Amino acid sequence: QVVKIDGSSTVFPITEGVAEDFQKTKKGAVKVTVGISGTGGGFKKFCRGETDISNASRPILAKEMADCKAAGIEYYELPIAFDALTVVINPKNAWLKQITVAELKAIWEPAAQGKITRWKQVNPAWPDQPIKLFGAGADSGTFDYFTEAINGKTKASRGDFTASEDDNVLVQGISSDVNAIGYFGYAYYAENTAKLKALPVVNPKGQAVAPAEATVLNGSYEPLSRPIFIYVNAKSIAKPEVKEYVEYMMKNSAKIAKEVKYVPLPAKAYTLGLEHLNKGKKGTVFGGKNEVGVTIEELMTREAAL
Amino acid sequence: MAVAPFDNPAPAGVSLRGEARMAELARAKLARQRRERLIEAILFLAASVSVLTTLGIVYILVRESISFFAAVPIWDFLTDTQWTPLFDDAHFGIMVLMSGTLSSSLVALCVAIPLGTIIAIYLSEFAGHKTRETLKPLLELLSGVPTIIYGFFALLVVTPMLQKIFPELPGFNILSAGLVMGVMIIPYVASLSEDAMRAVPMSLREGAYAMGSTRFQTAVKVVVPAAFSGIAAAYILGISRAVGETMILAVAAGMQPNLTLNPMESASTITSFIVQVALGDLPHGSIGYQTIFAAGLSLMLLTLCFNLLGYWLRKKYREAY
Amino acid sequence: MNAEKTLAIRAIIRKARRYDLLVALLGMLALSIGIFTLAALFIDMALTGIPRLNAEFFTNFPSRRPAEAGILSSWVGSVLVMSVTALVAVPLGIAGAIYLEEYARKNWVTDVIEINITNLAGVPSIIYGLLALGLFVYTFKLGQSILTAGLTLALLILPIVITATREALRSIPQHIREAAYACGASQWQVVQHHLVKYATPGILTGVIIGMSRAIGETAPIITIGALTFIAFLPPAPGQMNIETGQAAGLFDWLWSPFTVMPIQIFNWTSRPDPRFHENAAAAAFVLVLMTLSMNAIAIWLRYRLRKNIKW
Amino acid sequence: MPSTITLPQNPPPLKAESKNLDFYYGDFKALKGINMPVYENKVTALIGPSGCGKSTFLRCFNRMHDLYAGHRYDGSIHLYPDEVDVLHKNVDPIEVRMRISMVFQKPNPFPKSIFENVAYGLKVRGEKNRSVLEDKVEAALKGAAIWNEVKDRLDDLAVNLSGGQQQRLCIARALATDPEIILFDEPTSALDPIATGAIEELVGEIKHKVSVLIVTHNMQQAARVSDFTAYMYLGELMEFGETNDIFMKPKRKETEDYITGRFG
Amino acid sequence: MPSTITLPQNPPPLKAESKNLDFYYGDFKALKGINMPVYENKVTALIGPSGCGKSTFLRCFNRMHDLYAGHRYDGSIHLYPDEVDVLHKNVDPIEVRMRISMVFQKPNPFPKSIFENVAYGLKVRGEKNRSVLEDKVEAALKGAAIWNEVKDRLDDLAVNLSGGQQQRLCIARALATDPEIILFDEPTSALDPIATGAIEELVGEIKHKVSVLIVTHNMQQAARVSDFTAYMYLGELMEFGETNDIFMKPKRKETEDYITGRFG
Ligand SMILES: Nc1ncnc2c1ncn2[C@@H]1O[C@H](COP(=O)(O)OP(=O)(O)OP(=O)(O)O)[C@@H](O)[C@H]1O
Ligand SMILES: Nc1ncnc2c1ncn2[C@@H]1O[C@H](COP(=O)(O)OP(=O)(O)OP(=O)(O)O)[C@@H](O)[C@H]1O
Ligand SMILES: [Mg+2]
Ligand SMILES: [Mg+2]
Ligand SMILES: O=P([O-])([O-])[O-]
Repeated sequence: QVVKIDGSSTVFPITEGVAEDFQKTKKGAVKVTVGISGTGGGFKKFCRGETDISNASRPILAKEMADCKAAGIEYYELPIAFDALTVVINPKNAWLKQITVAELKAIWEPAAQGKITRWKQVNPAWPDQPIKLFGAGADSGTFDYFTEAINGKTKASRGDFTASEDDNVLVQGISSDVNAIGYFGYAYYAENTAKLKALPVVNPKGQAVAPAEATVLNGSYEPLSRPIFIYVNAKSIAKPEVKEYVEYMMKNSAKIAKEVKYVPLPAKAYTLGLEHLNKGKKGTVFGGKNEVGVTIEELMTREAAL
Repeated sequence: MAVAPFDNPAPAGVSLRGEARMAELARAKLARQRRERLIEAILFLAASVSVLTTLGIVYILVRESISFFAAVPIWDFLTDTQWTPLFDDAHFGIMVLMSGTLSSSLVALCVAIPLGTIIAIYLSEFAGHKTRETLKPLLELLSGVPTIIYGFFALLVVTPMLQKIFPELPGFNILSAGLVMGVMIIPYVASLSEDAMRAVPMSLREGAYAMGSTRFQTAVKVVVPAAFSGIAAAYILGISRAVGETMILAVAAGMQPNLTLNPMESASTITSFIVQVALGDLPHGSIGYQTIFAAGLSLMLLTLCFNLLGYWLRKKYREAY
Repeated sequence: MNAEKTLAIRAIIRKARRYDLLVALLGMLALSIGIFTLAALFIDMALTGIPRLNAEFFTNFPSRRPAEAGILSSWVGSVLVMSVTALVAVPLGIAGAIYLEEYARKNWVTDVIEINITNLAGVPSIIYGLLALGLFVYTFKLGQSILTAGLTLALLILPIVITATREALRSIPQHIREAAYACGASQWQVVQHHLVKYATPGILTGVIIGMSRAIGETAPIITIGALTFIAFLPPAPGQMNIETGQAAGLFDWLWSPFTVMPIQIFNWTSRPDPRFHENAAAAAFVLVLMTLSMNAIAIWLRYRLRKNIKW
Repeated sequence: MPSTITLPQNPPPLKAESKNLDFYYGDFKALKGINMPVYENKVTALIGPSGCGKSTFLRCFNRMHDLYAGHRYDGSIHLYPDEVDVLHKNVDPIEVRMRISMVFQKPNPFPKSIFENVAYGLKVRGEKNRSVLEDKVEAALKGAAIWNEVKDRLDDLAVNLSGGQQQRLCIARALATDPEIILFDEPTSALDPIATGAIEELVGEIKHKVSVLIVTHNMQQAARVSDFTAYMYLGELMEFGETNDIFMKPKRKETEDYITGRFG
Repeated sequence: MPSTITLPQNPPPLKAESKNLDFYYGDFKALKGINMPVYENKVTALIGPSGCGKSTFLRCFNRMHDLYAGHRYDGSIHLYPDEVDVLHKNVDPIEVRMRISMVFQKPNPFPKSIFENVAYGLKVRGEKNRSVLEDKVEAALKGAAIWNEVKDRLDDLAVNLSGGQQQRLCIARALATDPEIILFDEPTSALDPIATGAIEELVGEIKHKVSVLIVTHNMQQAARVSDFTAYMYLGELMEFGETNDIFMKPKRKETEDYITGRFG
C-alpha cells in the first residue's frame, strides 16, 4: 500500500501537503512517498514504471512521451496549480527596476558563457560590476521552462552559474550578493521577501509586471507564468489507494496550493481532471512541446477539449 | 597421568608405542586440522569482503565509465574547459571540477596540516598526561560531527564573518567551505600524528633529553623524524578526506562549475557534482547517469594515488627507530 | 666548569627555550581554534534549535507546517539503518581482522587485502554511494531501502572496524598468546577464549566511532536516492495492515522506504519557510548530540573496560 | 665440536631425549646437533651466556616455535615411554603441549580471575564439571604453594597479584593439567629474592611428580635446584652431566671459564 | 639501617656527592637517604638485585626523572668543583644534562646518520661550524673505538649498525660533548659477549678523562671495570667501598650473600 510519487521540486510542497493530510485521514493504512528528483528526473522514473505519480512543473516532452510509450505506460495529465517563475535579485541592487526578456536572454544564452560577465555588458546603463548567476539544476522543469521561455530552446543555457535542485541554496546565494540574479518558483520568493527582490519582467505587451497571484490570474505576468501538473500512471489508477489519493488530491489541491503560496486553478479545473480520470481520457494536451505563455483560460479550454 | 583430552586418544601411559602410536597421533591431528581449516576459511571470506568491495567499486565505476567514454572522447574529457553535462550544449571538461576539488582541498590542508601537526606536537611532547587525555578526545569529537552540519555552519556562520573581512566574497565560496573542512580534518591529522609520535619509544626521547635538548629540540629533531612515516600517513589520510569531502562543499561552495583555483570564487567539485546530480534523478543508463560515474572514477583514481603514496611512504620509512 | 663557559651555556639554553614557549603557545592556540569551532557549532545550533525540542518533535512525522513537523520517521529510520549496519559490519569486521592478524600468512594475498583496506579507508563516502547505486539499487534490485542503506554504510565503516580490531589484537602481548598455546589451546580456542575478549574494549571503540561516522553520513544516502518525504514508519514484524488485513513479515521492514536524520535536516534546510530552518537546527542538534554521546560512550569504554585488562 | 656428555653411573629412567636436534630461525641456525637426555622426575638446568640458545632449545620441547613462520626443526625429541617424536610433522603440537607445560620468564597470567587462570588448561581439555574443576584448581594452587594466599579471592583478577604470586600462579596453571614435563624459562629473573626463593623451593618439590627442564642465567640457582646441568654455547651443547660434577669438576675449559664468571 | 661506607685511605678528588637523597615515584619511596661520593676519573659501579633502585639513583644525576610527572627528589647531589646542587629547583635540568651524559641499557641512536648522532649534542650546544663538528665527531668516535668501523659511512643511518656498534655510537655521542660525568645504565645487558668485552674495555679507557657511574647486574663486570662499588638493596645503599674490598672482604653479611649469589 505505497503510493510512489516523484518529480518536480516546484510541485513538491503541494504534493507533500496532500500526502500528509491524506495519510492522516487513512490512519497510516496507505503510505505515500514523495521524492524530489526534478521534473525531468521524475519523468524518467515514471516512464520506467517506477512511480505511480510524477510531479511536473512543465508538460511532458516528446522524448519522455516516447519513453513512456516504449515502456507501455499511459498516463493522465492533471494540472493542479499555477506558478509564477520569479526572477529575483538582491534587495540592495539599486540599478534594476525591471528587466526585458531580451536582457535576460543576453545574460543567460549559451553564447554568453564566459563572455557576459559584467552588468555593463548587458546594458550600458548598468554598473561595471560582475554578474553572479543562480539557477535551477538541469533536471528540473524550472530550468527547462526558463530556458525555453527566455532562450527559446529547452535546456539551452550557459553553464557557468550556480545550479541547484535545492532552491534554498539559490535563495541563500542571491540574498548574500548584490550582484546576483537568479530564478525559481514563486513560493520560494514569497517565503523570503525580506531577503530578496522580485524583478518585474516586461511582458510581450510591453508592461513591466511583477509576479503575484493577481498578475498570474489575469494573465499579465508573461511569459514566466506556468501551469504545474501531476501525471498519473494509468495502470496505477487501478490500485484503489492510488485512485483514492488522486481523488483526494483533486479535492484539496486548491486549498493547499494557496497555503503554500501557489495560484490555485478555478474549481472547474479540478472537477474536469476527475472527469478525465473517470472517463479514461489519457494523454497530454501539449503534444510534447514545452509551450510557454499558456494562460489559465487557455489551459482550461484545452483541457476541456481533450 | 594427563586428563584425557576431549577428542584425542589418551596420551601417555597407553598401550601403544612407537609406530602405532605415531599413526594414531597422525589421525588425531588430521581431524583437528580439518576443523581449524574450516574456521580459517570462514574468516578468510570475511577478510575478502573488503577486496570484493573494491572490486565492486571498480567494476561499477569502470562499467559506466566505459559507456561514458564511448560517447565522450577521453581527450575532450581531459581538456575541455567547460562542464555542462546535462545541458543542451553538453561539455564534459573534468578539469573544471578538478580545479574546484584541488582548490578546496588546498585551503583545507593549509588549515589542517599546520594546525594538526602543531597540536600533535603539543599534545605529545608538551602537554601533561591529564591535559592530553582530556583534550585529545575532545578534539576527536570534531571529526564526529556530521559533515552536513559543518556545511551549514560554513554557509550561515563562517561566510558572513568572512564577508566582513572581504566584502567582495560571494555567498558561496571555496574559502569558507575549505576553512571549515580544514577544521573538520584537524583531528584526523592531529590524532594520527600524535599516535605516531607517542609510538616513538621513550628511550629515544630520553636519549635526546640526556644530551641536553629542550622539548622543542627533542620534538623537532628526534621525535618528528622518527615518527615520519606515521605523520606522513596522517597527512595522506587528511588529503583523502579533503578530496572526498562532499556535503560541506555541496552546501557552502556553490556548485558552480568554474574553472578557477581562486578560493574567493564559488566552484563545483567532483563530489558536489555527484550529489547535485544525485539530488535530481539518476536516469539509469543515460549519459547523465554515466557522467557521475566517470567523475567518481576520476575521484577514485585521485584518492588512490594519494593512498598508494601513503602506503609506499609507510613501507619505506617504517620503524626508523 | 669555569664561570665563563657556564654563562655561555646558559645563554644558549635560554635561546633554545624560547622555542619551547612558542610551540606551547602555538599548540594551545591551535587546539583552541578546534575546540572553539566545536563550541561555536554547538551553541549556534542549540540557540536556534532548542526551542523546538519537545516531545512532539520526536513523535511527529514531517509536515508542511513547520510547527507540527517532527523527526519520528527519520530517527526511526536512522536507528534501523544503523542496526543493519552494525549487524553486518561488526561480525564481518571482527572476523576479517582476526583472519588478517592471527591467521594470515605473509604472502601477496594478505598484502593485497591489507593495501586494499588502507585504501578503502581513504575512499570518499560518495563513492560508496555510487557503488550502492550501481550494485545494490540497480544490479541486485534491493531498491532505495533500509537494507541498501544499511549495507552501504556497513561497507563504509568496515575498514574502521577492521583497523580498530587489528589494533586491539595487536596490543595484546604475544606472551599471552604463548601462555594460552602452552596450555594446549588450539588456535581457535586462543582466539575465542582470549583474543576476542581482551580486544573487546578496542573493538567496541572502533565500532562506535564507525557508527557515529555512519549515522551522520549524508552523501551516500542521497546518492542511492533516498531524499524523499516519508511520513510513515517501516512495518514492524507482525504489524497488521488495516485495509488488507495482512500481517507484515519478519523482515519486511528491510525493504521499506525510509529517511534518516541527515536527510531530514537537508530537506528542511532546503525549505523556503525559515521556520523549517529552526526544525533543521533542532534535528541537527539531536543528531550531533547522538554522535557526541556515542563518542563519549566510546571514550568512557576505553577507560572503563581497559581497567580490567592489563598484562 | 662434539659435546662432552657424562651420563650418571645408574641413570634414572629416561623421560625424553633430543637427538641431533638442529633449529633454524629462517636462515639462522640457532641450535646445532643437540643430543641430550631428560631424566624422569629430575631437574635439568640449562645454562650458558645470553643468546646461546637455551630458550630456543627449551621451546622445542613444546613446539612453541610452531607459532611463528620460518622457524624450522631438524632432528627429533622423543618422549618416553611411548616413544613419540614430538617434532614429527604428523604429531599435533597441541597434543604435545597437553603433555608438556611451560612457565615463562615474565609471569603471564591471563587477565581473568585466579580461578579461571588455573582452570584454563582443564577447560581446554574439555573438563566442564564445576566440582572437578574446583578440586583440581585447589590441588594445583596448593602444589604451587599459593593456596593460602589466594583461597579467599579466587575470583579476583590474577593480574592484581604481586609478581612472585603471579609466577606461582603460572606454575599452578602449568601443574593443574598433570603434565609429564614442565619447562621453565628463567622463571625468577623478573622476581625479587624472596619470591625467587619460594619458586626455587617449589621446583624442588614438584620434581617428585614431574620432570623439570629449567633455563637460568644464574649459576647459583642452577647449582641449587638442579640434578643435571647442561652448558650451552653458541647453539651447541658443550657439556652435560650431573650438576655437582659440572660445577665442581667441569670437563671442559669453556665450561669452567663460564662458571667462574670469566665472561658472560 | 645506616650504610656501611668505607672511604679509601687516600681519597681521590671528589667529583660529586649525594647527600641524604630520597626519591619518590608518586607515593612510592624508591631511594632512602643515600649518601655516596663519586670520585673524579674513577669508575663507580652500582650493583644490587633487580628493583633495588640502581637505575633510579643513576637517573637522579642527570635529572632524568624530571621528564615524568609525580617523580620527586629530596636531598641533594653536589657537583664539584663548583658545588652546584644538581637537584636544586633553581638549577636548570638542561644545564645539568649538558654536563653529565648518559648511556642507556638499550642502545638508542636517533633515526639520523651516524655523523648527526654524534654531532647532536654539539649542535644543541650551538656549535655550527662544520669543521669543528667534524673534528669533534671524529675524536668522539675514536674515543669510543668505533671510528675504524664507521669512518667510511658516516652518512649511513645509525640504526643499521649492529647492537654493539650502536652502543659504542651512543657512547661516542655521550663523549662528544666533553661531559664531566658519564652515567651507564646496564650498557651491555643487551649485547653479546664480544660486544660486551669491547664496551668494558672502553669504560676502562674513558675514565682517564671523565668520571664514570655504571649500573650492572653482572658482578663479574663490576669487578672487572670499577674502582669503587656500591651495593644497593631495597632503595638503600648497603655498602660502599673500593671494588677489591667489596668483592674480597665485604663488611656486611647482605653484601656477601648477594655477591656469592645466594639470591638475586
Ligand atoms: N625469533 C628469532 N628470530 C631470529 N633469531 C632469534 C630469534 N629468537 C632468538 N634468536 C637468536 O637465536 C639465538 C639464541 O637465542 P635464545 O633466545 O635461545 O638465547 P638464550 O640462550 O635464551 O638467551 P637469553 O639468556 O638472553 O634468553 C640468539 O642468537 C638470538 O639472537
Ligand atoms: N616509573 C616508575 N614508577 C613507579 N615505580 C617505579 C618506576 N620505576 C621504577 N619503579 C620502582 O622503583 C624501584 C626501583 O626501580 P629501579 O628501576 O631503580 O631498579 P633497578 O635496581 O634499576 O632494577 P633493574 O636491575 O631491574 O633495572 C622498583 O621497585 C621499581 O618497581
Ligand atoms: Mg632466553
Ligand atoms: Mg635498572
Ligand atoms: O524541480 P522542478 O519543478 O524545477 O522540476
